[in-house]
Amino acid sequence: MVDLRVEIVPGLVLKNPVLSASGTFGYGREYASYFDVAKLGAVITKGLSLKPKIGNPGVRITETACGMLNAIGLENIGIDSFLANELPVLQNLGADVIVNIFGNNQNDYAAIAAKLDQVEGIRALEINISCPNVKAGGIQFGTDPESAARLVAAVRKATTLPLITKLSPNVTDITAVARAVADAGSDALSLINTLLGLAIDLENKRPVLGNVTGGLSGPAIKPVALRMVYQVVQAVSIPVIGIGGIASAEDALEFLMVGAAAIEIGTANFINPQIGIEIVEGIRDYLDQRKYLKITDFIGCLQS
Amino acid sequence: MVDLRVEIVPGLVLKNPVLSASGTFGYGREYASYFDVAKLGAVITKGLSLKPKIGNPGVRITETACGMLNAIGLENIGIDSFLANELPVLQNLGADVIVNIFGNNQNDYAAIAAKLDQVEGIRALEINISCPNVKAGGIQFGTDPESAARLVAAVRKATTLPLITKLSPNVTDITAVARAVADAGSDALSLINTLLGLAIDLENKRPVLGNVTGGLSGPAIKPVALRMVYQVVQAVSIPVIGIGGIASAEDALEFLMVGAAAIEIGTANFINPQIGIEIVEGIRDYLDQRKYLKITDFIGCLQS
Amino acid sequence: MYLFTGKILRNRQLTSDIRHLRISAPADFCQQSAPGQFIMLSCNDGLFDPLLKRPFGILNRGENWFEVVIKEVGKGSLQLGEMKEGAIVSGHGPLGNGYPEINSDLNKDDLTPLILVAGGMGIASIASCLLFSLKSSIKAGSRVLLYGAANLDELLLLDEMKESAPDIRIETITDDGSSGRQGWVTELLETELQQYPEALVFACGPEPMLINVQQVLRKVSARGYLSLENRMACGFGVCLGCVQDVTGIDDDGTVESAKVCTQGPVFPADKVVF
Amino acid sequence: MYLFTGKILRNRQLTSDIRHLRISAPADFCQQSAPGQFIMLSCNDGLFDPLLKRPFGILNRGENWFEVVIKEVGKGSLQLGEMKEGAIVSGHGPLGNGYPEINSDLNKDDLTPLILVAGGMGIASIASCLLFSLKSSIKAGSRVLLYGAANLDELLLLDEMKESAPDIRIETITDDGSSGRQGWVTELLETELQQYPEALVFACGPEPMLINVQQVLRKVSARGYLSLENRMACGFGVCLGCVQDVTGIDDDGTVESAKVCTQGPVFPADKVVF
Ligand SMILES: Cc1cc2nc3c(=O)[nH]c(=O)nc-3n(C[C@H](O)[C@H](O)[C@H](O)COP(=O)(O)OP(=O)(O)OC[C@H]3O[C@@H](n4cnc5c(N)ncnc54)[C@H](O)[C@@H]3O)c2cc1C
Ligand SMILES: Cc1cc2nc3c(=O)[nH]c(=O)nc-3n(C[C@H](O)[C@H](O)[C@H](O)COP(=O)(O)OP(=O)(O)OC[C@H]3O[C@@H](n4cnc5c(N)ncnc54)[C@H](O)[C@@H]3O)c2cc1C
Ligand SMILES: Cc1cc2nc3c(=O)[nH]c(=O)nc-3n(C[C@H](O)[C@H](O)[C@H](O)COP(=O)(O)O)c2cc1C
Ligand SMILES: Cc1cc2nc3c(=O)[nH]c(=O)nc-3n(C[C@H](O)[C@H](O)[C@H](O)COP(=O)(O)O)c2cc1C
Ligand code: FES
Ligand code: FES
Repeated sequence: MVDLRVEIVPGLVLKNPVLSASGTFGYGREYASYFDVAKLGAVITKGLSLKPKIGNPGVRITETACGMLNAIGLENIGIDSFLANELPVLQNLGADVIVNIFGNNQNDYAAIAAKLDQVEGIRALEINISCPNVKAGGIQFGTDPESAARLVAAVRKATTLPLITKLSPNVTDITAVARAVADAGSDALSLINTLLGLAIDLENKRPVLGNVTGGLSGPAIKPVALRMVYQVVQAVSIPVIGIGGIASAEDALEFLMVGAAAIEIGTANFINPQIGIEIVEGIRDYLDQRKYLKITDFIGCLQS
Repeated sequence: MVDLRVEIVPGLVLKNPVLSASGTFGYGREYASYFDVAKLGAVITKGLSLKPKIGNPGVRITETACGMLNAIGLENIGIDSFLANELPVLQNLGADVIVNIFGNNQNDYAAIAAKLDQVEGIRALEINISCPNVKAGGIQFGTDPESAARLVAAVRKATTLPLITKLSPNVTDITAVARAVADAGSDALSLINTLLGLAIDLENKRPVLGNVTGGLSGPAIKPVALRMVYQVVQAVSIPVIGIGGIASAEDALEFLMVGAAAIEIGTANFINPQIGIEIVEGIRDYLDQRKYLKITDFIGCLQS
Repeated sequence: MYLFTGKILRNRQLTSDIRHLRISAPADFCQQSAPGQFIMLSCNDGLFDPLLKRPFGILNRGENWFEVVIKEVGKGSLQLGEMKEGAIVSGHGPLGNGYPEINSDLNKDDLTPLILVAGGMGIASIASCLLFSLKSSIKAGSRVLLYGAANLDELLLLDEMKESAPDIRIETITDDGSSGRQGWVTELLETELQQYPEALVFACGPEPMLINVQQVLRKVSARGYLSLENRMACGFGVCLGCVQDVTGIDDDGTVESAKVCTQGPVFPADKVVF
Repeated sequence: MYLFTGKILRNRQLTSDIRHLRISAPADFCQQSAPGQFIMLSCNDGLFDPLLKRPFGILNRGENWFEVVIKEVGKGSLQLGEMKEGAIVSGHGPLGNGYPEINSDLNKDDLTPLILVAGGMGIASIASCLLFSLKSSIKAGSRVLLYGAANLDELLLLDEMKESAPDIRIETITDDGSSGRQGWVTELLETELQQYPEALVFACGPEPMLINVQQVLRKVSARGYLSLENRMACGFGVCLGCVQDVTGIDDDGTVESAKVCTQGPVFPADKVVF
């Protein structure tokens, strides 16, 4: 049987490359009724901030063609409550945990990273510098290579945990941001976060979402995500985690073929809560049938 | 009955705001078997260059979730053949013609604009500075405000025709490019061109498209297009033409509500060759039912 | 919670745009479903338009089937509503917390009077109380359904409810007076509460109606539960798309946000902050 | 060219993944359809996945219906293939240029021998010649269908073709030898051309087969036509997605690109540049 293990960072070996995308997996426990979440490569938590955050008012989600817009606004229970009430549950479930973090400013990011530094049971941090739905929470860092690099350098200093920086697709040249944060000490990159979009409520003459704009996710964005992963893999030498519209093992394999070291499943979790484990198994079957011994032989096998 | 006329530029009044998007309407004549193309606000031609262009080799189109990728590569018959063989046909059909142009460099753009300057029967030029599928053809101009402005200024000098500059969505801040080309003398803007995307052929381990990447169009991109039109309308004082995923009168009305002075229909033409006229009629019915006397009362009526 | 595929066993047209579907389901799912709970449904496996599953109240259930009423308002409900017998749907449920269990022992004298209030499609949720739990526990007079709709045609499932709960009193009211009085269902509620001030109220309907119900209940300090229908992406508590401001879930009176899908859709009426 | 909606009149399963559909259509569409032309089909009006219509050869037609054979290879063909009787499809056609008209006057002695060559699903296009044009113009011996497929099961429509054109000679060949010889259909073509070097050849099938047919034709300087199946977005000449390199459409021998949808799908074999 094919060996699905992937090494994201020296020392951070995941049992397989299938992770849950932040904000689409709650804090993990809800999925435990559907499958053994310990079987995922890792569970990435909803984005966490130093203090609890209540998120955006009004309508927060709306469906678009093969996609959805969300403007949750990074609602979360705050890092303290997470550590007290959620992390232990995840650990009991046997999950490998990656914590997604964000802050209002550089100090916040550094503070939360420092706080998590020595916490037992956290495998890595994913730094969200790309949420389009709140002024804080990243987008202003994520679209400018220099600010992004400064932020990552600050977080780098605050923790010894492996750092995955999550990039925004709402940029002219994602490779510039990618290189900048790689140089600033990020151990890996994950991309893409959502594309900024708008939906209109024609009858009521107003934006559907309370926040006006929202983040576009789902199958609709897969071609853009694949393209960006393809570009970034060529631009940096650190591992890249692919995200965007993945809804089947084939989708996941496409990202891996392009060179992603792992992938995250987002919106598809909402439609089928078991999709995570189905994709793990689908990847295994696909590679077994084709007699791969290790998944790392498949990763990046795109011919050009 | 509601008055559907819109003034795009002083002097350029179109009978209604429904235009065909470049590259999805051929040179117009193919559609004449399906409806009276003179009933469109205008026909925008396939992108034309000084010399004929043969386009990209290999697979040129592929479907994605609620969208499609194309890498046609700006294949066209060249401006001379267009003027000799196609423009007369369009004029016979009674169509209002807007010519979409591109070049390899600034001089090309200026030369083709100059050539069309005094041609009878051309209502305006749409300058494509945003095709993602060829190195020439715009994308390098379209993503940098300064190059875009220089290009537009050069074209501006070469012609007295109204100029519509077509913007790329593959940028961090589309309002920066919009402002730059407005300042450089563009009379109007159209957006969005396609998003750069990639599709993978898993079995053959290679990109589906001969050109590797392609431009994403269709309903999938509508939320991004609406957001960008919304942003640009607020950023500039020249008219904005909305494009991206429009497939129904409701879609078109959403762009108009956000403030677009007109809209272009692209990919939807492929699925239903009569969609253009159906959208004109759908808009008319919608506004008539709501007792609008002129469409300009509806344009920009979004509440915030 | 179960993920399953079921078959359309029956598709009955109630009005031009409302369908009553019976769908096959695993016995465990059926057994565990309670009135006021809902199910997420889709019927286009492998295609992404529509993308998300859609929430519908579980109207009724038997040993190996359940029923929903679907009003066709957009592409998802249209696709589901037009399914033919034999077609396959994907279901995920039962989800959420339904109405609280109430004393249904007819031998007890202190049977709490119950007022069910439905507006429009809210009947899908409210009728579930009559179709699969209160069946035999209605004491004449003490239990009533107040049902408002646009017009006579839009009053749904009356026969089914009467058959299932013969002793229920049903009062209707319509926007156009084509059945019952012309007016709002909350007018009926006020009258009813004058007679039974100690009654428990279950209400489901459009938000303006629920706001009204809440005000009426507050005025007379009556107890009640409201079933909400916020937009949902996941239906099981992981997207935070469906949140509603509520007070005092932790009983300290401060406003916090609750997930309608897992903490609701049925909430104590006095806790909901509209 | 017509845009119309039709109803599935019949859906017959030919193999585990191949369906034979009869669909209602306007009389004008049926009348104007010629062998080798195609139609763009979709069946999910108002939804965008699948997005584009899909091209299929017009296999046969009557007064108010036409037929297609659909191999289920992806989401579009799967959705179309699974449609039940009574379901509605949108059609756009007839599109493209079919096979050239050939002398079909049986009384003439100089009837050109015709060799039809089909590989796999290429039969959908080739069979149209037998099902709705050559019906009664087959002279024993002079007209033959060479038909290659993966195996016996994948040899489609044999009965229909024999019934419609009883005098056609049919030679089959399969990848596994389960019907006819084991081998490639182009082997049969070589043999046949030795006997009828002046024959006209119509061929449709996967690209490798067509490349082979072209080589065989070149070798013996025989005349023929190839029907191509490039990917199409529009099907009527406006997207430039389907182009194929060809020589000498303008007869000057230079390579240019032709739109398969409007200038094809049937091209003179010697003009196609693979
Ligand atoms: C707990 C709950 C129970 C429900 N029970 C029923 C029922 O028994 N019968 C019934 O006919 N309807 C019921 N609804 C409403 C039903 O879910 C919507 O009418 C349906 O989702 C509309 O989907 P659509 O694709 O047709 O419309 P679209 O407008 O195309 O839907 C777009 C998106 O918005 C959401 N949405 C649109 N309208 C509503 C709405 N009114 N409420 C919630 N989400 C909406 C959809 O789920 C979808 O995600 C219930 C809703 C909830 C939350
Ligand atoms: C002129 C013409 C006639 C055809 N006649 C027939 C026929 O009679 N019977 C039949 O079964 N098939 C026929 N085909 C092939 C048929 O169009 C494809 O199998 C079908 O489009 C696949 O769509 P899908 O959604 O199932 O596959 P997907 O792979 O999901 O399709 C994705 C996209 O690629 C295109 N595509 C995929 N495979 C092919 C292919 N082999 N050829 C062309 N486009 C493709 C699709 O049209 C679609 O745009 C014909 C093709 C052409 C061009
Ligand atoms: C409802 C929702 C909430 C999200 N919340 C977060 C978040 O808190 N932090 C983050 O980094 N990304 C968040 N994302 C982005 C996803 O992690 C992912 O990058 C994006 O949805 C694209 O992947 P998908 O197409 O598979 O959904 C959220 C996405 C959705 C749909
Ligand atoms: C096949 C194809 C060819 C195109 N060719 C051109 C072109 O030549 N010039 C241009 O400016 N835009 C071109 N476009 C972009 C469209 O005009 C339009 O901006 C884009 O498709 C988004 O609109 P839509 O989603 O309605 O298709 C092309 C698009 C497609 C799909
Ligand atoms: S619908 Fe996702 S949390 Fe309630
Ligand atoms: S398919 Fe569009 S030009 Fe041929």
